[in-house]
Amino acid sequence: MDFTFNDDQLAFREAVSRFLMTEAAPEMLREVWETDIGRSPDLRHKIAEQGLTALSVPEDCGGLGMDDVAWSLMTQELGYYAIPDSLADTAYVAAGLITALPDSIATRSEWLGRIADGSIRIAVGHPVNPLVADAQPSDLLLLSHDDEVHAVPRSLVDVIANPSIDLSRRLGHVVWEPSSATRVATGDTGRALWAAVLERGVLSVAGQLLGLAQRMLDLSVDYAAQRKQFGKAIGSFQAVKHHLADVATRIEFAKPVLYRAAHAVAHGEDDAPVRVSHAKLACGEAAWLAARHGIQVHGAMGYTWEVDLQMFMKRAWALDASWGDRGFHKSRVAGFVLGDAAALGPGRTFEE
Amino acid sequence: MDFTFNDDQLAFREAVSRFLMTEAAPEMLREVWETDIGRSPDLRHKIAEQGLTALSVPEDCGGLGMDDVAWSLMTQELGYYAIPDSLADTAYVAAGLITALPDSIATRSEWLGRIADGSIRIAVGHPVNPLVADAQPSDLLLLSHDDEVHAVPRSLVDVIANPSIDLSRRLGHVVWEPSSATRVATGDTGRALWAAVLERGVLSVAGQLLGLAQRMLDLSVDYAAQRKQFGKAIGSFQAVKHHLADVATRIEFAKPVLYRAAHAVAHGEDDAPVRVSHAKLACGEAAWLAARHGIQVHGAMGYTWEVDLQMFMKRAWALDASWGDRGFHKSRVAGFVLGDAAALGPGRTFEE
Amino acid sequence: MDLAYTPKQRVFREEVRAWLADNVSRQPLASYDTKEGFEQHREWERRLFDHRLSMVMWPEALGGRGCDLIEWLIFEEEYYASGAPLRVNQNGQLLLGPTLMEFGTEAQKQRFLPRMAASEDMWAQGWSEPNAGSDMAAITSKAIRDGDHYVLNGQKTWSTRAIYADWLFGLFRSDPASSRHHGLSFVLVPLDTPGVTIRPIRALNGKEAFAEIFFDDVRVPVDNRIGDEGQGWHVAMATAGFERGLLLRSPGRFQHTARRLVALYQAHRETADRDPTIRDTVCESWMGAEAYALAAYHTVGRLAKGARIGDEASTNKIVWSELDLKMHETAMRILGARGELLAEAPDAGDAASWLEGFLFAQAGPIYAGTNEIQRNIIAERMLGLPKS
Amino acid sequence: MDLAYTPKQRVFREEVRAWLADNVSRQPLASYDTKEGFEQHREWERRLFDHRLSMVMWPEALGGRGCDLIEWLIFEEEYYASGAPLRVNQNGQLLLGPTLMEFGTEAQKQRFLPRMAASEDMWAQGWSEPNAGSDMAAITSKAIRDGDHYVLNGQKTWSTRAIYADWLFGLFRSDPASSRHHGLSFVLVPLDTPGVTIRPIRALNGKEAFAEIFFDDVRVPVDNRIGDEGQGWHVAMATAGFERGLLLRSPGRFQHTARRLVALYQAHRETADRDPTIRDTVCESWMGAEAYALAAYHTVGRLAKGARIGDEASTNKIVWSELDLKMHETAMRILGARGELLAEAPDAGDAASWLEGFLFAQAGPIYAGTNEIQRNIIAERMLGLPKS
Repeated sequence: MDFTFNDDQLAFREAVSRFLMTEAAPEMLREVWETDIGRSPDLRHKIAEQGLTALSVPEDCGGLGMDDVAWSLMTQELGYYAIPDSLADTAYVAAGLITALPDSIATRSEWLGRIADGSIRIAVGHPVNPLVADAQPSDLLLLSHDDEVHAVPRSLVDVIANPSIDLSRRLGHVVWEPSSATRVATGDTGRALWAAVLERGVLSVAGQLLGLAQRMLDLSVDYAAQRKQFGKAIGSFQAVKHHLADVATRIEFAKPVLYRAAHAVAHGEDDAPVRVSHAKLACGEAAWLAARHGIQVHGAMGYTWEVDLQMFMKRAWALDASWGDRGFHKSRVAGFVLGDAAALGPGRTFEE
Repeated sequence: MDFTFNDDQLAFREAVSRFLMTEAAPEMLREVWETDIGRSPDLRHKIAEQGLTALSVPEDCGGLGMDDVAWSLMTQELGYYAIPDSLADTAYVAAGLITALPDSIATRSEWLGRIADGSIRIAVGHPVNPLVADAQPSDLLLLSHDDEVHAVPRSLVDVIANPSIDLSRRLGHVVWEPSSATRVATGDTGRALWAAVLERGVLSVAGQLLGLAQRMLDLSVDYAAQRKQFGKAIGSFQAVKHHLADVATRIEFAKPVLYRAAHAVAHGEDDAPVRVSHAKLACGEAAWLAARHGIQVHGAMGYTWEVDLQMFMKRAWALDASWGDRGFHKSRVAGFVLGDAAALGPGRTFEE
Repeated sequence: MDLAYTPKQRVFREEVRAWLADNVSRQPLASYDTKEGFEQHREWERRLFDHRLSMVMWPEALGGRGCDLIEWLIFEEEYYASGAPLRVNQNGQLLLGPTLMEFGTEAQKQRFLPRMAASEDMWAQGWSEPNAGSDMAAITSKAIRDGDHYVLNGQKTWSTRAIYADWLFGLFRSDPASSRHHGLSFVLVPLDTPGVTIRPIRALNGKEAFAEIFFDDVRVPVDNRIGDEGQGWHVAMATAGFERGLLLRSPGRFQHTARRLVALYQAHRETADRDPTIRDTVCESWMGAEAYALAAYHTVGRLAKGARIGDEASTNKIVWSELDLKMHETAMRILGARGELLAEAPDAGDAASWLEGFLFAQAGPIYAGTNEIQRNIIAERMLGLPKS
Repeated sequence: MDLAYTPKQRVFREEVRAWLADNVSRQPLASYDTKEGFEQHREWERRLFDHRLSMVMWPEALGGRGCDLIEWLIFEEEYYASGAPLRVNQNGQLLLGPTLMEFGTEAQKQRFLPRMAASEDMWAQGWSEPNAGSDMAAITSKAIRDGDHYVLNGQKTWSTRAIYADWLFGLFRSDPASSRHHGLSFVLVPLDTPGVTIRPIRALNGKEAFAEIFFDDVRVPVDNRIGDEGQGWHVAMATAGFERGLLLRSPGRFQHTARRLVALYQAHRETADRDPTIRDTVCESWMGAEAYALAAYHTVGRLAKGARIGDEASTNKIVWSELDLKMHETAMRILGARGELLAEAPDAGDAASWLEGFLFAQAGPIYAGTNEIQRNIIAERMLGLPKS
C-alpha cells in the first residue's frame, strides 16, 4: 500500500511544468486567442517534440504507454498553463479509445502512430457534451451514433462554431451522417468504449480544473503580497489570508481524490465512475472557489481583461460544466452513497 | 404605505425590554433551571402585573387587544432574555385560539379573563410538535384529535417528561383520551383553528429566535471588545469582525420578514403561511449563525456552562426545529415559489 | 404600520406600468458598454425623460415629477418587471444627483440636474485611483487653485463607461500639503477640456466598460466645485452612502432576477433536480429578494419619518451583491454545458443573457467599496468593535 | 503507487476486526466525562493493552506492537467501524506519547510509555492558560529551578478530564526573565503532588469535561523535564503538530460518522427530503470523509518515504473539524424536533447520541488551535503571505 507517486513520475511532472512555463506564457495565450483557429501549430509541434503526444500510446505503437495516474499529473499542468489546445482530447481521451479498438480495425495503429508523432488532432464527440471541442481544427472526429463509435474524417462533417466565454475553447455543433464506412465499433463494444471515454474525459477536465485552481491561487498570492492598501500589503489582512487559506485547503484535499479516481480508471475498478465523479466535483469546487476568492483578492483588477486572472477564471467556469455538469456527477455519487450501504464506512477506501 | 412601527409600539417594546432586563437576568435563569418545575411563579406574577399576559386578550375580556404585529416585537424580547416560560404559548398562541372560539363555549370568557390576569397557564399541543411544551406545569391543555380542538384540564392527562438540551424547555409526551366533555371545536372550525394556531406558534418562535440571535451577537461583541490575545482585543481582528458583521446583517434582514409575516397573519392574508415560513427560516438562520460565530468568537469560553452564551445558544438550537423544522417550512415556501409564477416578481411584496 | 398603497400610489403604478408596456421594446438593446448600445440607451433615457419618468423623485423644476420614496420604489418595481433597459446614466443620476441636491448651489442644480435627467450630459465617476481603490483617502490627484480656476493633474481609474461620457465628477486634493481625508475637493470636469486623456480598460467580457482618465494641467472653473473647498471627503461620503444604499440597487431588480430564475428552473427542472441544491437555492433567491424589498420599504418608511440612512447601507451592499452572485451562479448551474456560450453562439438560446449577468455579478462584491470594507464598517460603526 | 494491501496488512486487519467483534460491547459505555464512565473507559483501555492493541505503533518493548503507519490506519479503520468506545487517554497516548518518543531520554520512555499504553497513568494536558489560549506563547506559569527540582506556580486551564487524571504535561516558564517563545520548559507533573488544586469546568452539556489546575509551590524533580531547559516551545510545537495532524483525528472516525449519517438519512428519508439540501449534504459527507481518508494515506505514504508532517497539519485540522460539524448539523436537521432531546428522554430514540456528537463538534473549530489560527498559519507558512 503506497498512495504516492514515485520519483520518476514527479520528475516527469516537473519537466512538463518547466517546458510549459517557457513555451506557454500568458502572453502566448493572448496571441493565440486573437487567431481564427485559436490554436498554435507551433506550440503543438513543440509539445510533440517533447513526446507529450505519445504519453498514452502503447509502446508497440511508438508511445510511452503511460496510464491514467500519470495523466492526472499531466492534466494539472495543462490546466495550470491553461493550454489552448485539445491535446488531452487527442493524446489521452481519444488515444484511450483507439487503443481499445480491436486490431481488426485497419487504421488503428496508423492513428496511434500519428497521435504519438503529433501529426493528428482528434476531436471526441461524447453524448454528455452537447458540443464538440475542437471539431473545427480536428483531422478526425470520434462521434457516437447510439452505441456505435464512428471515426469520421473532418471532411465529412459540417461544423457550426459556438463561441465560448473562454476563448481557448473552440466548440462546434457537428452535423454529420453515420455510415458503415466510418463505423469502428458497435453494440456492447461500442457501449463499453463510450463508457470508458467518459471516465477519461471527466478525469482530464478534473485535472485541468485543479491546475487552474492552483494557478489562480498562485496569481492571487502574488498579487496580495505586492498590492498595498491602507499602507500595508493586502496579503497581511486576515480576510485575504483566510480566503486564500481556504482555497489552498480545498486544493490539497482535492488532489488525492483525483489520484484515487485515476487509479480506479487505470485498473478498471467497479467503483471508478463514483471516484471519477467525486474527483470532478472536488476539483470543480476548488477551481470555483479559487476564482471567487481570486477575483475578490484582486479587487477591480481581477475584473479586467488586462490582468491574467481572467484567462484562468473563465476557463475554470467553462470546464466546470463540461464532461457532465454538477448534477450529472452528483447523481452518480448519490446513486452509490444512497444505494450501497455495504460499501460505505472505514476500510473501503481501497478495497471494494 | 408605511412599513414601520409607530412610536407607541416602539415605546412598548422599550418598556418590556427594560422590565425583563431587570427581572430576568441570566443568574435568574440559572436558578430557575435548577428547580424541578423549571418555571418561576414569581417571574410569571411580575409579568402579569405588567399586563403582558393580557396583550392579545380582547379588550372586552379585560385585555389590550394587541395584534400579531405587536407580538413580533414582544417575542423578540422574550427571546433576547430567553424567558424560561411558556408565556407566549398562553398569552399569544392559546389566547388567539380561545378568542376565535364561538361565544357559545361557556368557559371562553373565563379563560380569556384568566389569561389576562395571569392566573392560568395553557399548553398547546399542535400536531406539528411531537411533544407539548409546558404540559407538566400547565392548568389547561389545548389538544388536537383529528380536526377537533379539545380543552383538557391538566388533571385529565398524563405527562411523561422528555428533557431537552435547553433546560428552559419542559417538554412532555401527553397521554389522554378525547371526550365530548373536553371538545370545543370540530370539523371545519377545528381545522381553521389549528391552522391559525400553527401560524401564531411559528411566528412566536421566529420572533424568539431573532431575539436570541441579537443576544448572542451582543454577548459576542462584548466579549470580543474585552478579551485580548496577541496583545490586542480580539474584536480588532478582521476574522472576528467579519464573522460578527455577517451575523448583524443576517439579523437586520430577517426583521422586516418577521414583521411582514406578522402583518399577513393579523390581516388574514392568503399568503400568510408562506410569509410565516419565510420568517421562521430567516430568523432560524440568523440564530444558527449567531450561535456558530458566537462560540467561535468566544473560543473555549463559549463551550462552557459558566459563560452565558450557552443558555442562548442551546435555546436557539432547540427552538429552531420547533413549530415545524426547516424541511416543513422550506416545503411551504417551495410550494408557493415553484407553484405560482404569477405571484412572484417585483410589485407583489404587499399586494396579492 | 399600514401596508395598503394609497389611491394616488396605485394610480401612479398603473400609469407607469401602462407606459412601460407600450414603450419597452421586446428586442433588447445592444450592450451599453458599446458605442452603438450606449447611444441606444441614451435614446431610451430621453424617452423616459420626455414622459417625466427618468428621475421620478426629483422636483418637477429640475426635470423630475416630485415623487416620494414609496412612489420611487413603485416606479422601480414596474421598471424592472417590464424588462426595460438598464439605466445608462446612473453614475450621474443616482450618485452625483443626490449629492448636488444636498450640497449644490441653486445655480449648480439648475445648471446640471435637468440636463442630467434628460441624459443630455452623461456622467462618469472619478473616485478610484491606481493606488486608491478601497482606500479612497489615499487619493493623490490634485486640483490646485489658480485664480478662479483649479488646475487638475493626476489619474483616475475604474470610471464606468467614461469613454462615452461628457462629464466627470470626482475628488481631487486641493491642499497639496494635506493627507488622507483632509484637503480634498469635489470637482466636476467636462471631459472635452484640453489636457484630459481617456484610455479604455477592457473588462472580463472583453468590452471597454471602464476607463482610466489622465489629467494634465486641466483647467476647470471654481464654480465646478461642489461644497466647500477642502470638504470633498464629507461631500463624497454622503454620495458613497447613497451608492451603497438603496438608490443604486433597488429591490425590483433582484426580484425580477429571482422570478426569471424560477422560470429558468421550471424550464429545466428535470436536469436541474439532479443537483438537489438548485431547487433550494431557487427558493432562497425568492426569499432573499423579498427580504431585500421588505428591508427597503422598512428603510424608506423610516426615512420618511426623518431618519437618515446610516451604516445599514453597508449591510445592503453585502446583501444585494451576494444575492445577485448567488442567483447568477445558480442559473449557470441550471444551464450546465450551455452556460459558457456567448450570445453569438447559435446554440446559446436563453443562456447568454445569464452569462452576461453572471460576469457582471462578479463585480458586485468589489465595486462601491469591497464587501470586506463593508464588513469592517459594520463591525466598527454598527457594532462598535475596535479598529484594527 | 500501489494500492493493494500486503498480505501482512490484510492479516492484521482480519485479526483486529475479529478481536473487536468479540470484545466490543453492544451496550455503550457511560460518558467518559463522568467518574463512572471514565473508569469504564480505563477498563476498556486495559483490555486493549492486554491484547497489545492500545498503541499499535509503539515498539513492543514500550507496550505496543511495532506497527507501521499503514497498519495504524488499518487499526483505526477497524476500531471505528466496530463502534468501539472513544479513547480516554488520548492526551497522553497521542499528544505526549510521540513527544516522549522524539525528545524523551531512554529512562523517561521506559518510565512513562508502557504505563501510558496500559492506561495505568492517565494524562491531562496543560497548554492553555486563562490569558494564553490561541496565543500559547503568552504563558506565565513558572517552573523555577531549585536544586534538582522545579517549583511550579501558576494556572492552567481547559485541561480535558483532568479531574480524573494522574499526571499532567505542560509548558512552564523556567526563565522568569524570558518572554514569548523563549525560556519555556516542558514538564511532567504528578497531579497528587502537594500544592496542586484542580477545579472542574462544566462544558456546554453540563458535564465536568475540563478543569482548571492551580500550582502553588509545586515541586517536581528536574528529571520530569522533557527536552532541554528553555527548549519547551520547540518540544511542544512538535506535539501540537501531531495534535492538529493525523494522530488525534484519524479518518476512520469520520468515515464511520458519515456511514451512520447515511443510515440516519435512509431511515428518515421521507421527512428529510422536504429540505433538499439534506440529501446533498449527506452525499457530501461521504465525499468529505473519503477525501480526508485519501489525504491521510497520501500523507502517510510520504512520511514513510522520509517526509515530515508540515503546515499541512493546519489544513487537516480545518477539514476534519468542519466536516464533523457539518455532519452533526445535518443529523440535527434530519432529526428535526427530536434533535433537542437528551438521552434520558423516553422519546429520544437514536437522536441523543447525535445531539451529544453535535455539542462536541462545536468545540472542533476551537481546540487544538482555533481554525482562524490555522488559516493564518496556512496563509503565512504555506502560501508565504506577510504577517499581519
